[in-house]
Amino acid sequence: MITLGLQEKNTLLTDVNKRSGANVLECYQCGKCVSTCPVSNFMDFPPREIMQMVKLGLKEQVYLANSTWFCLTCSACSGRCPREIEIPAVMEAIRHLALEENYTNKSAKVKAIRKFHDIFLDMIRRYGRSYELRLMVEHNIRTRDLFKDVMLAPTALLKGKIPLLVKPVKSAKAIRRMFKMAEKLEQKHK
Amino acid sequence: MEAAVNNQLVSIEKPEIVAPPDWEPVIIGILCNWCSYAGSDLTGTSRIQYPPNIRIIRVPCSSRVDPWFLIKSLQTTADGVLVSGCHPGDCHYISGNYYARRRFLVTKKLLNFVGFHENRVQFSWVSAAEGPKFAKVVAKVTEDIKKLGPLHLYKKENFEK
Amino acid sequence: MKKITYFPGCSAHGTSKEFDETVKMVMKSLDVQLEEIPDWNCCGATSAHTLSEPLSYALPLRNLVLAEKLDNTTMAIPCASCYQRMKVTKVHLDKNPDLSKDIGTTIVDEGTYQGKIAVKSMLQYCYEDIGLDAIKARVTKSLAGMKLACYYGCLLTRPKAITQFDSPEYPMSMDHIVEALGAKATEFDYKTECCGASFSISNTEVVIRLTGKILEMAKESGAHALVVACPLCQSNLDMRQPQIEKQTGEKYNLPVFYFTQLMALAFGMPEKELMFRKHIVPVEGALAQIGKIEPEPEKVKKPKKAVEAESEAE
Amino acid sequence: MARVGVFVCFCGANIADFVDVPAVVEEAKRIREVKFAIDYKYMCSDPGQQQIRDAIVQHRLTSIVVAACSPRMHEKTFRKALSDAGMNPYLLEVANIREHSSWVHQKDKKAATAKAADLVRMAVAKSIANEQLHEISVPVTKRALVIGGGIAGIQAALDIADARIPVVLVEKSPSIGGKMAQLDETFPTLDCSQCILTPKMVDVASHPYIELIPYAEVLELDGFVGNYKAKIKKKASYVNFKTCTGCGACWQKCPVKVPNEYNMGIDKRKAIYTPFPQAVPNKPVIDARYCTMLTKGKCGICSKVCEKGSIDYKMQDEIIEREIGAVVVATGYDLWDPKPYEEYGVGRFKDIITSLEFERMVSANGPTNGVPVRPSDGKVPKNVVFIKCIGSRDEAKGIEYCSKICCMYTTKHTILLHHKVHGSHSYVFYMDIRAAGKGYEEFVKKAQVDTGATYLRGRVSKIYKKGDKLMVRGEDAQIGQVVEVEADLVVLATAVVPNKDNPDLARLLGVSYDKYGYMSEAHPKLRPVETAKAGIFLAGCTQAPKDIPDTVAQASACAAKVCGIFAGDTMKKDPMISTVNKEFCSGCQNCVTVCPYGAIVTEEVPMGHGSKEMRTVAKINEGVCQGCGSCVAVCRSMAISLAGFTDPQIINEIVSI
Repeated sequence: MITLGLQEKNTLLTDVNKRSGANVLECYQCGKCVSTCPVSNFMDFPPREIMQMVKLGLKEQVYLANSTWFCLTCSACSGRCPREIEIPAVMEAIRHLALEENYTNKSAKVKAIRKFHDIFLDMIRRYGRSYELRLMVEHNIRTRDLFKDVMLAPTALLKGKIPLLVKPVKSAKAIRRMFKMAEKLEQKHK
Repeated sequence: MEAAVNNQLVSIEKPEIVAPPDWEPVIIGILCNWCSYAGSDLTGTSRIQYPPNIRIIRVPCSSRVDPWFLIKSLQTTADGVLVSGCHPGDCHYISGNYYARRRFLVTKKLLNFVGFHENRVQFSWVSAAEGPKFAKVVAKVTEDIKKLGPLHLYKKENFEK
Repeated sequence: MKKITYFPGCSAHGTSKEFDETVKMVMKSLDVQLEEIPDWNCCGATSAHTLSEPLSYALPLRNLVLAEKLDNTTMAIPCASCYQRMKVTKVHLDKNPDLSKDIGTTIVDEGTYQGKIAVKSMLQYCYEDIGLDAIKARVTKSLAGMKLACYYGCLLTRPKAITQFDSPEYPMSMDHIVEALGAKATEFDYKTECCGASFSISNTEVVIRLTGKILEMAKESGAHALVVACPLCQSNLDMRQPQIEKQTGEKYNLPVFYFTQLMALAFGMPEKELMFRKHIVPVEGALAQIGKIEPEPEKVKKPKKAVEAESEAE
Repeated sequence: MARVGVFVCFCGANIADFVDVPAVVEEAKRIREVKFAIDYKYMCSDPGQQQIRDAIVQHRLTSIVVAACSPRMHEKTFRKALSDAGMNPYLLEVANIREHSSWVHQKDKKAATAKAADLVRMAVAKSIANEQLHEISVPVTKRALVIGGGIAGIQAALDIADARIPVVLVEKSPSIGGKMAQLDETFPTLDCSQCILTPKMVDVASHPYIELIPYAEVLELDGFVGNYKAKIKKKASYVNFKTCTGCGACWQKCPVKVPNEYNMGIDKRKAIYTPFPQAVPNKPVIDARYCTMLTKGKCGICSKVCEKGSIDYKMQDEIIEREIGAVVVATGYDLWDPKPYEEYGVGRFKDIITSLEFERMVSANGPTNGVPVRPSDGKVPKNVVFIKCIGSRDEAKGIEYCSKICCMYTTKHTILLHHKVHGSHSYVFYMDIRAAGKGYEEFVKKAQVDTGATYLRGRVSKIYKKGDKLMVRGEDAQIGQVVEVEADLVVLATAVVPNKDNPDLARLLGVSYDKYGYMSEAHPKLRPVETAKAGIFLAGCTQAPKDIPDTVAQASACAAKVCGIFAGDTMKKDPMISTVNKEFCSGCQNCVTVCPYGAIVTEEVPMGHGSKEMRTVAKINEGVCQGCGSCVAVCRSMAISLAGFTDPQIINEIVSI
């Protein structure tokens, strides 16, 4: 059972609205987003329920839900939302807020997704461009799933789908500066 | 060109007159019965707060407003005047607010010419449904007039003595 | 000769080399010169905006600034993801100029953002700037006989406020292009359903489910092949197809072409240069359909009480 | 010397909490002309009014100031109190110290009190200049104009005519009946729409007090309540209704087939046609857009087969005028076009139809003889999906409001489907079931329990084709899962939108309308059928979406209002109008130009007493003048004054602050 307290203490709602630029209160629970979303059945809570939980201020549940990590930002939901709520922006705001407040979803799938993004950004930080072979190998190593997609690798390599080398960006300084700035801005939010 | 003409005349605005600290401007609001007066009533029923400086006079239509009223107000009791009518196209009397607008612009030019700051008299459209807007308009006018300082004091000093 | 700025994107050197190559071939034959942005960097893709909002604007901004230096009015981007990150950044910066102050500090060496270049996807550029007539005029080998399901994915037309191109629900631009090449576009209801894109590596299960459904619907529509305009869609639909077939037990056998490959083919360029060998799903079956024209079916007698859509004079 | 009485109201706590009422009274007593001032808890109550009445007599007061709520609220109440005490009611002034002071300056009691005292002083000053005024009576033309011949217009016309008041009923299309004539059965009683409507249509045609003008439009409305003049365009029907017997030979032989609007384009009608068999009047008209004789000058078959020689290809539009006293607007509604729902494939899939199309199909006199069929292949559907809120409650694609009737007609459709197609099943995607009305909730229960319709709570997100079925995908929020329904036919409950001609008509009538195009009532609760323009009333969906019972009730309410206006031979009118002082008038005629009502004319008067030389002066028609005061402000010689708002009154207010 959930006990609902004073709504004025619902900082989750104000935080999410402020960060996303959307107004979650506009949601009238029609569920069009849920049946639109290609990954709603992989989510702990589909978008409609996330909206209601934000309204109720269930901070911990919202921050720990895998929903925000599964959102593909395909914008199908917001394009169909009768109240024109930018649902992907809401999802992203929740994800960023959760990251800043150190809430981590510990499920393997979310971990894998996070790992992927970490590796990807890491690669950009180093080379300024992405490098698919390394991405796949490193992801497999870090998620301890060494043989995943191993069947695909030979064909892909043979067909020249995945290059063995990457040409890094020349002005690495600029890239490094961006990462620093991003970190600084994120610190500010905290 | 206009500025040059203004300079030749004695300006009515005297910035050197300093308002006493507790000075509050008096503003006369002339509102049409059907839109703006109803709108100001709605501000009341919605309990939207605004500065208490305005004194409202009801007229049937903004086209009833004679330029004389504006001049008389500034001459005797008011530091500023707000005239408000229905939105263009929504006049209860079909076209009254258009006449009002045109007449107002001419009057304003005249007052300007004489030396009144253009913010002393203001015009707005407030419909019967725009309670919040009325409060905003009044707040803005009050602030504008406060910035301009007292007209009344000036008059007392210069005419009564 | 027209000149436009070209941003190939990281995948152009890897998974979507055939896209990059055929874009270059097609543009050359359409008298458009592509000027590649010097020393471009990755747009940050999904990962940047997943983890860091400032970064997701900073990375594309550098490319935008570099692109503007080239002094062309338009930039065309083949990769749908790069296109969207770039366009989102552009729209966002144009709306909030303050933002470029914060983020702009990181790219002092490159210059400042002016906001004067138009950002378009390669599909949009072909459809809007080159136009169907010019494409039709270049066709030397009609693709008649081929039935194609045009798949747009999510990033090319959505969100409408950002892309300002075609319908977000049932776009037709690519359909019109392949019809200009002589092929027939099938009625394909899954043309804008997401393929799972960025989960390709991290969450394969999701991708297989979503992609499987798309393949099923494409097959259902009677298509011989799929046409795409996005490297991620292509690799998901093509590379994962054998895996999906194994799981569902269905045989789809749907090669996945880039629309520029088909343009090049219809423009009469040698098949060898179109890199069909890079495809995982063999293309021969689909290509063999060219020239096999079915006889027009006899006009089906309309049912007596059916609605007749006749233009009403209004 | 004026003797003013001031009455300050507490309005319970409404005023007293934020304004120091006794202080206002004290302040009022300091005014020289104020001979009596008092406060009271509720001035508008009977004891409050009694105090006013008593004071008038005891203190020989010459004018009264009530400081209370807005004059828009209780001015009439207090005026009545004055006249009860034998005083002219127009010697009253109201100081609005509630809406303009206590309610809007709740944080500063001192300032609010000072302002209230100022407002009282202004009112006292104005009241001193008040004059005795008397209501004006104006003659009334006892004839009503009803615009629109749907159920609202029919009901209003019959009710007014039954009170023996002549009615002119103008209908745009060739027959009256409106949307209700297209319905099969009506919720929640399932009585046949035709059976209850057609007798009323016939009554209209045969009523001695109703002049029915079909195939016509109102072009102009001049004048004012009780004395309007309407210009009506009778569109050329190319058929002489006087001689036509309605035998039908013409439309049977006509070779031109066009989509039939009555059946939502599902079947065809001819270029010469009567909209439907029960049409009133049952006379055909030629649709000039399609008739080849009119467009190309070839054919002429109808003329040849007409035994009465009623066909007249040379007929022209005719403009007629009627003098009327009141207007009822009953223009009805249109249905929203669902094209923006691209995710549903509207326009691509033939088997997605609108509710009214479904209604026509299940109708006994419909194009498919009462059996719904799939437009794609003519097969009878088994699984039918109904989707509600198409366009309604959808800011992104349609309109914000709830269309009010869709929940109920969809319920009705599930029941009708169950009756007409054996073994069929209905799925209803809904967001809420809004069944507030007599017998409505019971009706929904009947659909859910007796016919077993499956209700799924959620908005449909996508429809796609699989084989010859339509797959309808939506969330069932009850179980929190996404469901897909295999449908043979999908029926969209499209939103109700105002008649597209409403804004144009509203402008020519001088009535306001909202952002959607619905005409605006004078007060949403207390004056729901009146418009802000006296003598013009609204019935049915002209004002907002509503169902048949509400429409009929509103139409009858309009009739009562119209009869009220016509109750006497003359009408009482507010005396707040302009008058000309002929002595001062210079005859410049500026006032004539600005008067929006054409109420000012000129007359010739002698130059001086007994002089034979004449001069031109302005003259105001007091029946037409509405009291806006435009003429007063433009009068250079100050010859015109507006009663109730004279220059001395307003100047007194200004200088007294």
